[in-house]
This record gives sequence, structure tokens and C-alpha cells, in this order.
Amino acid sequence: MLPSSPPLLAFCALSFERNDRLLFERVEGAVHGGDILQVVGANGAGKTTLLRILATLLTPTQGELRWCGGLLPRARASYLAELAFLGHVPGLKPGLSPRENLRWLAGLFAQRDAIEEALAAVGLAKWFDTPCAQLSAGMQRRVALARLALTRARLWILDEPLTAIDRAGVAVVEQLFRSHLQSGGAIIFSSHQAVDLPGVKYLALTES
Amino acid sequence: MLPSSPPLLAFCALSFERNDRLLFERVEGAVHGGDILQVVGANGAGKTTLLRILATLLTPTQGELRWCGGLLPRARASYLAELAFLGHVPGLKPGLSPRENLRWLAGLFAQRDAIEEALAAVGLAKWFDTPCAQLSAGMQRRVALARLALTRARLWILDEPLTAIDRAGVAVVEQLFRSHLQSGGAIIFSSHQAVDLPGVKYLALTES
Amino acid sequence: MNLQFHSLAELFAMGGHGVYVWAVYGVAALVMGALVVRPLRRHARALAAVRSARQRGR
Amino acid sequence: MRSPNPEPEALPSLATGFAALLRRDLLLAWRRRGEAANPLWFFAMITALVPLAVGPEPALLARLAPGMVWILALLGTMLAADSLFREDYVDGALEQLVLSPQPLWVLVLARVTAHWLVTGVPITLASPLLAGWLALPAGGVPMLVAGLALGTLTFCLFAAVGGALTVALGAGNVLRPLLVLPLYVPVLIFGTAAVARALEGGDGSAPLALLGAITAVTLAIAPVAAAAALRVGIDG
Amino acid sequence: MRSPNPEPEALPSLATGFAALLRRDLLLAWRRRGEAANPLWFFAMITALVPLAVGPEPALLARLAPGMVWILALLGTMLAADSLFREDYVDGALEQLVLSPQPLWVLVLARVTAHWLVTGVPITLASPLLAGWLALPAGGVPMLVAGLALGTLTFCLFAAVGGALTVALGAGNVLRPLLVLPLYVPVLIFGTAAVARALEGGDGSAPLALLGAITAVTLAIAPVAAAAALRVGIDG
Amino acid sequence: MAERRWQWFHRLASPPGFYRVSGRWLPWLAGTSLALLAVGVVWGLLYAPPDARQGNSYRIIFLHVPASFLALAGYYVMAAAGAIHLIWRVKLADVVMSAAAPLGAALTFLALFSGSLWGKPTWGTYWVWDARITSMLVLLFLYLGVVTLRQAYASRETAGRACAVLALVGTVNIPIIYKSVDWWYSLHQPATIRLTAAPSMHPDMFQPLVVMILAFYLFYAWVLVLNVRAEILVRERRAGWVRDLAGEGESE
Ligand code: HEM
Ligand SMILES: Nc1ncnc2c1ncn2[C@@H]1O[C@H](COP(=O)(O)OP(=O)(O)OP(=O)(O)O)[C@@H](O)[C@H]1O
Ligand SMILES: Nc1ncnc2c1ncn2[C@@H]1O[C@H](COP(=O)(O)OP(=O)(O)OP(=O)(O)O)[C@@H](O)[C@H]1O
Ligand SMILES: [Mg+2]
Ligand SMILES: [Mg+2]
Repeated sequence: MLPSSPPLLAFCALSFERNDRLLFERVEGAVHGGDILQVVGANGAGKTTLLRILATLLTPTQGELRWCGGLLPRARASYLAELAFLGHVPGLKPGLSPRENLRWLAGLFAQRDAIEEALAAVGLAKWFDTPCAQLSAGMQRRVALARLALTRARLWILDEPLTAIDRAGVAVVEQLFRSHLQSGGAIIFSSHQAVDLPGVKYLALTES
Repeated sequence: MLPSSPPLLAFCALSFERNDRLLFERVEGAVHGGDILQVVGANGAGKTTLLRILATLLTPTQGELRWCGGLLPRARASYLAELAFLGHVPGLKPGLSPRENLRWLAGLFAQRDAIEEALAAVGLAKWFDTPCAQLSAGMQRRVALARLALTRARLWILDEPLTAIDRAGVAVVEQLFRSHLQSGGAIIFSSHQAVDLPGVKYLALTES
Repeated sequence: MNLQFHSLAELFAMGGHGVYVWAVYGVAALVMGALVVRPLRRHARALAAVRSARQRGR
Repeated sequence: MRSPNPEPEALPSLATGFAALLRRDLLLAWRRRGEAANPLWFFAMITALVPLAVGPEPALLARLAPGMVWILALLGTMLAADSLFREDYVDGALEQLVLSPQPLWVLVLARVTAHWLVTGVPITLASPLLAGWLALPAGGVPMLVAGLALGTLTFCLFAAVGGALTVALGAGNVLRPLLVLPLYVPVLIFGTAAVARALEGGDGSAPLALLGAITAVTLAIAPVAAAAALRVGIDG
Repeated sequence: MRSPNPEPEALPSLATGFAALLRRDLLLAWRRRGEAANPLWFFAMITALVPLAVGPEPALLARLAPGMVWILALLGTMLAADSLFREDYVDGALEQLVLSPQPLWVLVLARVTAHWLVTGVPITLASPLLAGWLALPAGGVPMLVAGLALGTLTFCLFAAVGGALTVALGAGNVLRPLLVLPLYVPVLIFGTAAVARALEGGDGSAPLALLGAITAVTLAIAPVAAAAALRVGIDG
Repeated sequence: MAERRWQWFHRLASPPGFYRVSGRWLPWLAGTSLALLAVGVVWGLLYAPPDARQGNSYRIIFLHVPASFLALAGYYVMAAAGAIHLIWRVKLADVVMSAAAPLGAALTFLALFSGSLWGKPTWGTYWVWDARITSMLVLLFLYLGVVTLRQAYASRETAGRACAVLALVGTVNIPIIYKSVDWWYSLHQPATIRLTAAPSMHPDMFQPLVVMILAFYLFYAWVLVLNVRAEILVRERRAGWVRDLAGEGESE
């Protein structure tokens, strides 16, 4: 990769104020293809808020975001085409099975057509057709993570992807991360746990 | 404590079947005052289900529970008077502040009247009066944990109490656990993380 | 006690009220037939399922 | 060491539990008072739609008035009852209620009381105004108000049973109204009959007494039934 | 390495997004078909309460019939619209909709279509039966059905706007009706006018045409407005 | 003696016991109910004399009245089963309840449908808001509520207990609802049309009606037993005795 190519996502001088409280100030960072950035900080430091700003779900009070060099509110369409976001609640319909859930998501996002393999990869081979409401907390998170194996998005933004995941599951997620990074993708995620991957960069949020 | 005194909670030959699927079989264990039991197992192994059975929220397909030697459905009243249960979702009203939440819970359960100290102990000194909906995920979990510092219950049953809690928070929880055990209480909890306490016993659920 | 109708046409017409009477008896036959058939089929399917489970079990 | 049996003084009393929950619910209602007043607004606005839909003749409206007001009071309390246990279920508070050492029916009663104070009472108080809007002669108003006071309480109690039965079923559940509407039939009949009798110059107190009897029976049964349903329903 | 711009072939088309969401919603409705039939059932039950409340005289009921059926269709679609975006908000699916590369209004339209198919269409189809129940003369039925077909679609569109506005307001299920009720007024007026004209032996097509115009305008505006509201509402 | 009676009860109340015993009833129930139905229908449609005022339309009575009777009786069967299940935790009672709800709903529908079609030639309208008719409608809603509630739950045990609570609340309320609808009828001014009561029915009409009523009772019992047996098999499909039963069928 040429050093001159712009980063996939760059953000600079971000600050966010809510209810007259300054949450963070002049936060900046950038991810190129192959980069993985972990947002760390104490409870309430603003990790979720930052990730939602990066996903354009919230508007920063100050600062700017650039996607492949283009200023974000304008480049939004092409940004969303290459973004996969996973929030605190993963967006699965409890009444639908994992297979059905991934299928409707596939209709909205560019996805590979390999739903069953993706579910099998996160250890849900026996659960293709059970309504998600009947899965355990960790199994539901795994369904959400299976989406990542399907998406063609280059940037993943993940809020606490390891919540409720057991040890074996963490290894699966790390494997997912690894292959995404190798294929030139980038990851920004928050977690209180460290992941076992080379080259993780950290962005620490401290109370201002 | 005399070795002959019955355990606080004893369960034997528990099995649970849901939708014709046998989740676990002949699970047994017991906690005396001062004991801490960690339920471990992969995602979907049945930890949550077991804890809900122990809390009498679910009825086991087979097996029996004894509280201080008394068979449980019958001894339920005195059991509930000494039980503190914390589930996956912690039971806080998002529209109420931490203080107000702990106050209504105090009306239902035997609690010490020291809400502010308890909240300060989990690091929420600045947040007594902010509606819980405006707190971060980890801060909300902390409010729920603050209840434990107030309750007079002798048995705590906690489902993944460490979810969303940062490092510093984990130390706070461990301190809470320690003092509860020292005062003769017992703890049964599930977690994918290990806690740093002496004498933790494990109950491993494996798929049957 | 004797037969009240002398031709099929008369029987169907029922003095002008045939539509109502036959509709009621027809729908009743359908509903009551379904009431009997449904549990019978359910019974048969349940047995078949147990049987195939047994065979797979072997 | 503590004794194996709970020290009685440590346990909050029955009244404390009731009061704590009632207070919580009123506080929550106050926090979103824009919303909490809503059964009332709803009631008022649909009343306003009635003349638009059936025509403005006062004579016709007057005939309709008691029935319409009753039906709308029914709908108003019922719609708001949606969140009676559902919210508590979603945020886990219901588990805590079920695991409380307090008898569950007392807690159910507290929730119902709060709900009635927030929906039924305002509707009852506003009803003379709305009935006037629909050209109801003044002679019917006392019976209307008395009936609604009892009737909305009964509606809330039945709604609690319905809500408890459907608590674990998906959000936005439309099943609940269907379970409870048939139970509302007697209340509606006696409630409107009391007003009709008064309007005819007769004595509406007989149907009102029957309404009172229904309310009393429901008050005895519904909290227990709802509590039983909650224990069942908490497990999806 | 992949190019910085998305490969066009990788992105699902507009129709795919619409179809995927429509399919999801119909599937969900089918999963709880007991519930899905419920706006209809609700509609029928409240219809049955009307004679109990206002008395059984056929002449009176016939006068009321068009207005009552319209008001109940309004309530039926509105009640079920409660879950239109609320559920998606709570379980995080709404975030995914907002972040989808598809235009949001297309997705809103898919949701509204599904909702109309599941509520409005059955209500429209059942309305002749229910109108007959309330002793509506047969002459009014065609206008009633035609009006309801358009009207329920408009109601669903309004409900989407209201639902989007309140999605982030907490269980605000009673606030939304208030926001959208004023919008319902013209629909209600023209809809009942069409039936009334037809019953008088006149021609109901003029109010019906106006109703159609309202539906067309709403169809153009509401999805865009709801999409805008959703983007705002998603941030608590 | 008393002990033996209880043994008998326990055998009957256990699903496999009931399954075996009821197998012996089936041919009798099927035979008698079908035979009586055939006799009643032919008698009523072909041989009974026409009514003086209503002509031939009154022949609907031979379905309408038995269906109405069973629709009402069925609710008590269902509610009682629900109560027994909730109070004494008899599993079979839950099975009976789950079978009785759709059956009752179907019969209520038949009563409404037949009455409604009968109304057209007699009253000139398919529907009037008469007390009895209204209470029948409310009954249909009550049935459908129970049916839907059961379907809505994923777990069978939960569904059973929830429905039992509903049925129990219903049990208390049913008399109130019926009485109130009757009062409603008399409180408002009397409706223009009344159900023609049948005090002085001609024996030639009355006899086939009695046959049909009997036939319907037997039919109800038969279908109820069929449903209960099917439900037992589905619920106990993993139990040894069901597997043995399936094996017997196989070897034949
Ligand atoms: C939808 C309309 C109707 C419904 C729901 C209905 C309902 C009922 C019910 C529930 C019964 C049983 C009452 C009891 O056991 O005490 C009954 C009986 C009867 N119905 Fe109807 N009915 C309807 C229409 C009609 C019509 C149109 C007629 C004839 C003009 C009629 C004639 C009778 C007669 C003769 C009996 C037997 C009365 C007795 O022996 O007590 N019904 N109906
Ligand atoms: N409501 C339900 N209906 C049916 N099956 C359920 C239900 N809840 C859980 N299960 C099933 O029970 C099993 C155990 O679930 P449980 O939630 O107890 O697992 P767990 O050990 O807590 O997992 P996790 O680590 O993911 O929290 C799972 O296989 C799940 O599919
Ligand atoms: N909807 C909201 N309204 C007002 N303030 C909010 C809202 N959501 C979050 N906050 C505040 O913003 C701050 C940061 O919250 P955020 O959820 O971003 O923290 P976090 O770093 O993700 O914490 P955690 O580790 O607990 O998930 C907190 O102090 C919280 O009180
Ligand atoms: Mg967070
Ligand atoms: Mg769990």
C-alpha cells in the first residue's frame, strides 16, 4: 500500500458535548486497510458515543470525519456501502431464526451468499432455524458476529463485540478479525478485554 | 460453622428440558455460608437457565432444591427473603435515577439504608440523579451491582455480573464479593471471566 | 310420518328457503368433517414421526 | 452469625412494598407527564372525531354520548395498559417483583392503582366536559362520573390480567385487548344503563350497584390471577 | 486490493432492499399470525361493543355504521402501528436500517406496505361484514370499501410518521396517536362523506376522489418525512 | 374399595392410561354419533313436517340448537379442565383443555352461522343485536382468546398454565357476562324481533331435534377424545410406551 493513499477513515479534532457536558475533546485517529484500532477507556468514558459518531449515527459537536479522503456527510453514500456496524444491541429480530435474520440483512447490505457457512463458523451449525429469542445471550451475539463473515464492507465498527462470548468464541472472533485485516479491511472496536492480535493500536478515552 | 449445619442452598439431580431438548441432567451442588461458586460453560450450555432455576424463576424438570434444609417450593418465602438475584438485564427503570431505582428496590427487599455510599462505592458518586437511560452500559451495570452492597440477603445469584464492567470496576466487584463472603454470605455466579478471589469453586456445564 | 318432498328439485328448493338450509347443512358438514379429520391426521403424523425417529435411532 | 431464618424486622412490611412500587410508578408517570396525560388526550381527541364521523346533529350525538364516552374510556385505559407489565419485563424489573419476598398480588395491586390514578381518574374527571361536547343532557352526568370511576378501575384490573398473560409475548402485542375485551362487556352494559336510566328520569342506582359489585369481585380476583399469570409468563 | 469505491455489482439494488424488508415483515407477521390477524379481530370486537353501549336498535346503528367503521379502522391500524419502528429501535434493527446504503425512505415504504397488507387490507376486506353487522344498508358498502382501501393506507403512512417521531421517546405508545390524529381528520371526513352520499342515493365519487388525492400526496411525502424523523430519532 | 377407585382414576388421568382406555371407546362413540347424525339429518330434512309459519327454513333448527347447546356446554368443559389443571396439576386436564378450545370455537361458529342464515328468511336480516345472539358472539371471542393465547406461547407448559388462568378468570366471569347481556336486553327498550321460543313444538319436529342433540353430544365426545389422543401422542412422542406403540404398528 502506498503511504500516500488516504486512510480509509480518518477523524480529527472530534469533540462531543451532551447536555452541556463535554464528553471528549480533540480526539483523532485514522485507520488504513489492515489496521485495527481498539478504543479503550473506563465505563462512561465515551467509547460507545465515539463509535456511534464514527458510524454517522451521531453528529460530533466539532471535528470532521473523512472516508477515503472525502469529507463525510457528503461521502456518506459510498461510506455506508462499505461499513459494517455492530452496536450494543445487535439488530436481530427475536422472532426470526439466525438464517432468516442474516437473509434480510443481506437484502440491505452487500453480503456474500454463504449464510450457512458463516453460522457454522461461529458454532451455530445446529441452530439455523431456531428463533433467536430462544438462543442464549452469547449465541445471539454470535449470530450478530456471523454477519461479519458475510459482509463485503471494508470498515468494521464494533461496540463490545466480545460481550457474552465464551473463550472459544473469542478465538473465533479473533480469527474473523485476522482474515478481515489480511484482506485489506480495517476494524475499529471497543472492548474491556484485550484481543490476541498483532498490531492492535489503541485509542484511549479519558475523562476530560 | 458446624459441619453438620445444612448448606444454605443445596441442589441435587437437577435436570431441565425445554422444547423436548434436554439441556442438562443430574446437576448438583451446594453452597454454605462463605462459599463462592462459579458456573462456567460454553455459550448455550445452560448457565442462565440453571441460575434462573436456582432463583425459582424456572421450575426444573427433575431434581430438588433445598434452602437451609427445607425443600424449596415450600420454603420459598423465607428463601426469597434472603436472596438477591441479578439477571442479564438488571431491572433498572431507565427513566429513574440510580438513587430512585435503589429506593424502590429497597421497598421490596430488605436493604440497608445507605444508597449514596453504595453508589459512591461503585464509582457513581457524580451520577446520583441522572436518569439511568443517560448512563453508559457499564455505568448501568454498576448501578445494579450497587444493590448488592445494600442488600441483607445471604445468598447472591448473579448472571454475568462482570458484563460491560471495566478493569477498575472488576476490582470493585471483587471487593464486594469478598466482604459478602467474609460476613457469612454465599455467592453463585456465572461468568466467562475468572475472578481473583480465593476458594472459588466451579460448576462446569457441558452439553449433554 | 312421511316424506315431505316429492322430487329432487323440490328438495333442493325447500319452498324457496333451500339456499339457507343447504348452506347451513353444507357448512356444518364441512366443519364437522374437518373436526374429525384434523385429529386423525395429526395422530397419524405423530405416529409416523415416532416411527421414523425409531428407524433413524437404529 | 445470622440465624437461618430471616429476622422479621429486616423485611419491609406489606405496606412498604405497596408504597414503594406505587411511588415508583407515579414518579415514572410524572417524569413523562407529556405522555402520562395521554390517555386523556387520546380520549378527548377521539371524542372530537366522533361528530366528524357520524354527523353533528345534537339529538343523535346525545343518544350516542354515554355509549361513546364509555367506549372511549375503555379504549383509553386499555391502550395505556400496554406498558403495565411489558416494560418491567423488558428491563428485568419484573424478575425483581416476582422474587420479592412481598406477596406478588400486593405489588400487582400497586401497579394497577398507579395505572388507574394516571389514566382512569383523569378520564373520569374529564368526562363531564366531553359528554357536554357530545350534547349529553346534564341529568346523565352524575351517573356517568360515578360509573366511570368504578368502571375504569375494573378496566385497569382486567387489563392487568391480560397484560400479565401476554407479558412475555413479543412487543406491540395486540393479543391482550382481545383477551380482556369480552370481560369488559358487563361493565360497559351496566355503566351505560345507569346513565340511560338517569336520562329517562329513572333511577340509575341499580345498575350502578351491580357495577360496584363487579368492581368488588374483580378487585378480589384480578390481582391474584394476574400474579399467577406473571409467575407463569415470566418464563417465555 | 479492492478499489476505494464500492463495486456497484456488490450492492443490492433498491428493489432488493425493499423486497428483503417486506419479506422480513411479512414473515414476522406470519410467525405470529395469531397476533397478525388481530387488528381485524380487535376491529370486530369493538364493533360488537358498540351496540352494547348505544343500544341495539337497527335504525340507530345504521346511522352510526359508516362513522363507527371508519373510526374503528383508524384505531385498528393505529394500534398496530405502535410496533412499526418501536420494535426495530429496541432490538437495534433500526440502526441497521439507517446505516443501510439503501435510501431510507424506500425501507420505510417497505415497512408501511407490510403493515398495510397485514392490517389495512384485512380490515378493508372485512368491513362489509362489519358494516352489515351494524345494519348498514347495502348501498353504502362499495363506497365504504373503496374509501377504506385508500384510507387505511393513508392511516398507515401517517402512523409511520408518528411512529418515527416518537421512536426514541421511550414507551411513548400513547403519544404517537396524538401526533397523528389531527392528520386523520380530513381522511375521516371525506371517507364518511362518500358513504353518506351513496346512502342518500347521490354520487360518492367526489369525496372519494379527494380521498385519493390525499392518499397520493401522503404517499409522496410521508416516507421521506418518516425517514428524516428516524435519522433524528435514532439518537436518544 | 376406595383405593381401587383411586387406582382407576389415576390410570385414567395419566396420559398413557387414558390413551389405552379411550381406544376402546372410540368405535362406540364414532358409530353411535354417526348413526344418530344420519338418522337425525334424514328425519329432519326429509320427514319432519314443515313449520306452519316458517315453512322449510326451520329445518335449520336441527343443526342450530344442538350446535348452540354444545357450544355452551363446551366452555364449561374447557374451563373446568383448565381449573383442574391449574389447581391439581393434572396433565391430562391441560390436554383436554387444549382440545376443547378449538372444538368449542368451531361449534360456536356453527351456531352463529346457522342462526345468522336462519335469520334472513325469518327476520329479513342476517343479524340483530339480541341478547342471546350477542352472548354467543362474546362466547366465540372467549374461545378464540384461549386458542390464540395457546398458540402465542412457544413453551407448552407455559401456554397451558397461562390458558388455565384465563379460563379460570373466565369461569368467574361467564355467568356475569351472560346475565349482563340478558339484562342489557331488558334494560334497553325491547327489540323488535324476538327469538321464537319453542314451548309448543310439535312432536314430529321435536323428536328429530332430540335425536340431533344426542348425536351432537356424542359427536362432541368423539372429537374431543380424538383430539386428546392425538395431542397425547404428540406430547409423549419420546416416551417409551409411544415408541412401543409405533413399533406395534410397524410390525403389522
Ligand atoms: C346468529 C343468530 C343466532 C344465534 C347466535 C343464536 C343462538 C342461539 C342459542 C345460543 C341457542 C341456545 C339457547 C339455550 O340453550 O338456551 C339458540 C336456540 C334457539 N334458536 Fe337461535 N340463534 C340465532 C338465530 C336464530 C334464529 C334466526 C332463529 C329462528 C327464528 C332461532 C331459533 C332458535 C330456537 C327455536 C332455539 C331453541 C330455543 C330453546 O329451545 O331454548 N335462532 N339460539
Ligand atoms: N426461552 C427459551 N426457549 C427455548 N430455549 C431456550 C430459551 N432460552 C434459552 N434456551 C436454550 O437453552 C440453552 C441454554 O441457554 P442459556 O441462556 O441458559 O445459556 P447460557 O449458558 O447462559 O449461555 P450464554 O453463555 O450465552 O449466556 C440454549 O441452547 C438456548 O437455545
Ligand atoms: N442518551 C444519552 N443522553 C445523555 N447522556 C448520555 C447518553 N448516552 C450516554 N450518555 C453519557 O455519555 C457518557 C459516555 O457514554 P458511553 O456510552 O459513550 O460510554 P462508554 O465509554 O461506552 O462506557 P461503557 O464502557 O460503560 O460502555 C456517559 O457519561 C453517559 O452518561
Ligand atoms: Mg459502551
Ligand atoms: Mg447466559
